[in-house]
Amino acid sequence: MNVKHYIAERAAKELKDGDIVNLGIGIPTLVADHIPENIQVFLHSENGILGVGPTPEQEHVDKDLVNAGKLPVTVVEGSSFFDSASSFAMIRGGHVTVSILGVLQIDEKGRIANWAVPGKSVLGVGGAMDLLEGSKKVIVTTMHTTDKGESKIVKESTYPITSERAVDLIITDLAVFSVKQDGLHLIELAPGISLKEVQEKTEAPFQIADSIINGTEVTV
Amino acid sequence: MNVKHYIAERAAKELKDGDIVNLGIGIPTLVADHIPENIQVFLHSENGILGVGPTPEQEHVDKDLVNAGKLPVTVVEGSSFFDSASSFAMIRGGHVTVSILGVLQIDEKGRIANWAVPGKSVLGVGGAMDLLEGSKKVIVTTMHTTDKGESKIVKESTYPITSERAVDLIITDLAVFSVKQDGLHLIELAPGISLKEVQEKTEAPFQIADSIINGTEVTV
Amino acid sequence: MGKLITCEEAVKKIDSGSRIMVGGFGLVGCPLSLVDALADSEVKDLEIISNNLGEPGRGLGVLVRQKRVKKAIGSYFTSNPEVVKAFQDKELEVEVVPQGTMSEAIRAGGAGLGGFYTPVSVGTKIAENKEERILNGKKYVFQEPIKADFALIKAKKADTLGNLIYNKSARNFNPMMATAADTVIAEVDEIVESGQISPEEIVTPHLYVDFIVLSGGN
Amino acid sequence: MGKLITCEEAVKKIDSGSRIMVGGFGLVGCPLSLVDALADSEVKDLEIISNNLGEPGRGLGVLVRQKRVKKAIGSYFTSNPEVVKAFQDKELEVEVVPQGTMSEAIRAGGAGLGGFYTPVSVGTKIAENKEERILNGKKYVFQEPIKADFALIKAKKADTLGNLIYNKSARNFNPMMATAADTVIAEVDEIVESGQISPEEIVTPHLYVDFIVLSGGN
Repeated sequence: MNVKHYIAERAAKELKDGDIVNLGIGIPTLVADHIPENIQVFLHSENGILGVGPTPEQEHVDKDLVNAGKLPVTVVEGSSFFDSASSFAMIRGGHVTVSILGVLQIDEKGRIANWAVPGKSVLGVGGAMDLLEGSKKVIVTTMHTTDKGESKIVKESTYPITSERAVDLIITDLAVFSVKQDGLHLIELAPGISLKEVQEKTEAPFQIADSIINGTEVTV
Repeated sequence: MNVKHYIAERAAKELKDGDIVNLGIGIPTLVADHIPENIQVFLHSENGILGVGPTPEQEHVDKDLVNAGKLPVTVVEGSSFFDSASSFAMIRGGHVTVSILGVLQIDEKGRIANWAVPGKSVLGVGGAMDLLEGSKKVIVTTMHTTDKGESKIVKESTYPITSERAVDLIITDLAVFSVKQDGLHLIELAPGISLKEVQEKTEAPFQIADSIINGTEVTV
Repeated sequence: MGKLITCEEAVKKIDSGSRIMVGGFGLVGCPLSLVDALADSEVKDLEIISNNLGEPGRGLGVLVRQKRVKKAIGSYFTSNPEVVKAFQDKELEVEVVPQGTMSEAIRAGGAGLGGFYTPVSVGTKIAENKEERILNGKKYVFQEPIKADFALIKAKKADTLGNLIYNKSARNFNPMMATAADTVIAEVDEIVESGQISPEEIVTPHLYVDFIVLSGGN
Repeated sequence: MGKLITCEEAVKKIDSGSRIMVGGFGLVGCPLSLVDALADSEVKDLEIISNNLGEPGRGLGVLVRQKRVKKAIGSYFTSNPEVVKAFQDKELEVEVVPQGTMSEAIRAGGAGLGGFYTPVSVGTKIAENKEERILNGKKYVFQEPIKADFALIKAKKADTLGNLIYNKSARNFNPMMATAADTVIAEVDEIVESGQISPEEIVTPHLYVDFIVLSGGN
């Protein structure tokens, strides 16, 4: 399986029956393909849809029906449409259960940067800050390192942060970290990945769950 | 004609084609019966209706369709229903053209009291303050004096005011006053009413329009 | 998902001392079956957020008569003389908020805002203890958001997921209250299959609704 | 009432230097016929409030290419490289507002509020010049309402009075913008007789709509 799909599949396992889920652009979008069959979740799109369905065949594309990435979508049974103010009231008001977002960097406190590049003028933020602030739970899905091999999980972010709010879970191609009050906790290694590799490729300090130290950690 | 209907009819003459109109309880409610046939106005009810129609016959009463006075109403063609927050957003946002309200007292600046009695605890305000604050134009319809013969148009209100905002026009059974920056201006006498009577029954000071002084004032 | 429960099961979730929003403009749009079930329960010391407190012995007026209401927040209580009497007898605490400010504050509660500035009530007795601020040359008062432990609302129709539509002027405070409480229980006249209400017509999307009860059901 | 006019008549009402809200999320729900008519007019120095500025040479992107836009307020301009270039060349002033804060600020403008506190953007670069305040132990930033001289919006259907309904995700910013401008011009695909849209379904009541134009009409 493609490594991005591996990350998406792992993230999908965090979802529970009845969850209201907002998926960001990139790997998060792929999560929709991996939702376990025994649960029903509802995809929220901040441009005003609850109940986003699969991508339509070319001949069924409706120009008035797109997701927040401006890509054509469909809707499922029981869906609803609403205006942007109502949509963000849902997000900011804590009515979205889980948001799964992409990132540029994550700092040692679990705060993320995913909207702006340092030194450049800011010309776009979209709904990133709203989702991070308002969602009950935030999961980050990302490649562990940049294309240049640099750790994306850093002591201090070199990019402007998106929110003071830390995310709850970080899922990469190498590992899963839980974010707690005292920082990052490595709770899971991807299949075939060693603790040593994660330690080498992670700039930020992190604690290691007992299950991994004892070698009893089992990949889900 | 009943004197209250006279006041209501006079108020109805202030309305213009296309106006969005909110009618308070009491004499204002009667205005609906006197809207000139050559204009179309739309009645707004703050409990969530645009396009209120006449009172239904008993057998057509719908318990879910009432006005802000909790009395059964109907709706006209092109009406719409909305929630209370949306309804008051219309009012506060200046989208209601004219509100016609009843009063307990009016002070010399044209500020009204119509919600509370002095010395007593306040147990109700409803939408009175919102309507007074937000409506583009506010017309007051009232008997000139109380049942005891005391002037309702006073120098200083003995009742708590409803808003710092002065009303625009005061229509009583005796006269019509326009409210300007410098206070009240008597602009019209009711048929058969003398300037002297209005002067005797009005506690607040007011200026007199030239047309009345010259005797050229013609009742509409 | 199974959001459908009985009125009795619904009120069992509510403890004494709870802060409860109840929809309706007087009796219109008030979830009367849920209120009746509350009246048959043992809960007391309730804080009720509702535009009014019903009529004597009707709607929320029943709870007033039973002395189950400790405090009421609303815009107009004068229409129920028993509320006035309970207040005078110091059995009931009352907080009066202008109707537009109240509906906006409930919306703000559901929308995660920290508060807002409204021009309504500036310079009046109601604003006496409120923060006043001049913005762009105009006076405003600060209003905090209003939230609750429970919202008991009334809709015309639900689908099985919990999407709601309302009936005429019975809509009033219900859609905002659906957004502003930890647990939202909707009383409806009819339940249809999911997909039977047009996505364009849905007023309250299902994410706001925790439980559904049928009017007259028990 | 006669709210129906042509796109040409509509844009004649707009002077250079106007502050204009334009509906849409990208091209979806953008009143493209009105934007085209603006492109054919002589107006310039416009201040545009819209989530984006279209795509290169499409939608509002046409006005950017024609250098008619002096300032833009929105949430995401990066998707049009010509906007980025115009900004770098100092031909275009840009103000970025988080999407939820922007939609709420437009709603607040239409609702007569003086501003509100939102937790979104606290502690970020975007909040650097904003008033921060702690309310009930949580940090918020103050946001002023957003209003405009004109709103150009897109709906699916109008009745002759000006009541509007929208289509799917093309609703987005349009209903709020309809409330927050001095003059509101709605571009629609279809006009029906008054009474042909259910009172329960109407999203924008006619009191918000000053003029109606037909999509593709001129």
